[in-house]
Amino acid sequence: MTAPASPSVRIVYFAWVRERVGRAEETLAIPQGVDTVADLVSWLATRGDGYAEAFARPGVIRAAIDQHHVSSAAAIAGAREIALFPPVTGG
Amino acid sequence: MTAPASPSVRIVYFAWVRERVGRAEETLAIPQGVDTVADLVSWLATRGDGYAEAFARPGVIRAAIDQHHVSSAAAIAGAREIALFPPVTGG
Amino acid sequence: MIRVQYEDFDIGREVAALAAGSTDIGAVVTFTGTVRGEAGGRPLASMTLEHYPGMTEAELARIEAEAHARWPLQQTLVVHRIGELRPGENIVLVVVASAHRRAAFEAAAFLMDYLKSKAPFWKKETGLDGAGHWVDARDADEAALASWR
Amino acid sequence: MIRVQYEDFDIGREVAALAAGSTDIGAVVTFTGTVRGEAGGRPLASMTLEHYPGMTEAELARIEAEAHARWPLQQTLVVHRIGELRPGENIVLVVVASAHRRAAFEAAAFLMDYLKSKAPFWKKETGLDGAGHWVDARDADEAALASWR
Repeated sequence: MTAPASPSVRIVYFAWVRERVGRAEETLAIPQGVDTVADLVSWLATRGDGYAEAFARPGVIRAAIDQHHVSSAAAIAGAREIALFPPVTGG
Repeated sequence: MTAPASPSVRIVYFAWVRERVGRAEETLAIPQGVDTVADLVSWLATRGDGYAEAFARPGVIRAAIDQHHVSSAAAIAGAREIALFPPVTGG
Repeated sequence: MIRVQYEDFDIGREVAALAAGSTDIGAVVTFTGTVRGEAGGRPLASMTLEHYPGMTEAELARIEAEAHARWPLQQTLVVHRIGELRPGENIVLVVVASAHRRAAFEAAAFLMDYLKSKAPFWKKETGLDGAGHWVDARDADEAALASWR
Repeated sequence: MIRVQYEDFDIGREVAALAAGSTDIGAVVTFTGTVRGEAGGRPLASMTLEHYPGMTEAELARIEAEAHARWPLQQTLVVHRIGELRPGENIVLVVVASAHRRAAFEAAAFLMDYLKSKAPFWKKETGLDGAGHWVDARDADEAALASWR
């Protein structure tokens, strides 16, 4: 018996999240136990200085899965693209 | 002793009031006892067929004295110009 | 600013003129009223706007001053056409410029509600058959006015 | 209709295109958002708009569909600019055409409130000193959104 392969997901960043992470997008293998947007944000925060800075205040991070707004409690299983960004300020 | 001269007032009509009266304006000597806009409308209604038709429903007639909206109870003493018209429909 | 005129207006040009040189404006709301092609199911040939010269301008200026008293506004413009207008043609333009969108929206709606109930204009519709009909005032316009009190 | 573009827009031309050939429109409301010359007392050199390509259009289309579901509207248009904009320049245009003014006003305000809180755009201000600053979301925008629920 082998563990199932970790699913790969495209992650995109915008505005100051993008600036702090230091990239606009990346494709990552999501570890087991990372099930929700909140889990993903917590995990990303451990990936290095830029990430730590970007996700230091998880409460202000907004997310979209496959281009629909979701809450931090949303499950990420099956997602092809997850976006993380600050509250929007258009208009 | 002579009675005071009847004051002359310019009366202007608009829209279907103007059409029914058959003129856009006239200057009239106002008889004694005609003190308010409502009195004026009642008196005008006695001045002939067109007037009777124009002022048959006094409740829908609106008025302005010297280019300010007034109610039918407004006193006309001192008025230079009195306008009588249907409810406005601009915009 | 108030204008009563026979000529048409260009919304883009009016907004540009109003905002020219200002950098304290963040929001511009315009309202344009146009002649519809039918009235009460009856096709319309034209609509003729009559007004009370002098009082119209005075009343519009009073309405405009009231809007400036209620909201922080950079600029306002009311243009109302008179004469004979065809379906699809412009009747009235209101432009409100403010630092913030809420004030601009509210003041523009207020100006239109007051204009509809207070400014001395009267509309006469002419049908395709040539018959003329003075437009009745709508109770809804009086109700809209009451909501601002 | 939805457009996201670098280029400026002309309000008059957009309204004319939207209303062309229609005689069932009686009321057109536009909202234009522009770059103010200062932010928090600090003079601004420019404002840069970033967006989420694909989701922006999808979200604006959802917002537009919601407006059509709530009010009887003939036409709607949302144009949002991206890239670097100077003080006084246009950022966003909303146009709503309806038979009646109340629906046009309400739908335009609704579209702006939803756009402000839902459409994935982000503004970065650059001061005259060259320092950049991401604009914070305003609590007032979330409150405005809640008022439509």
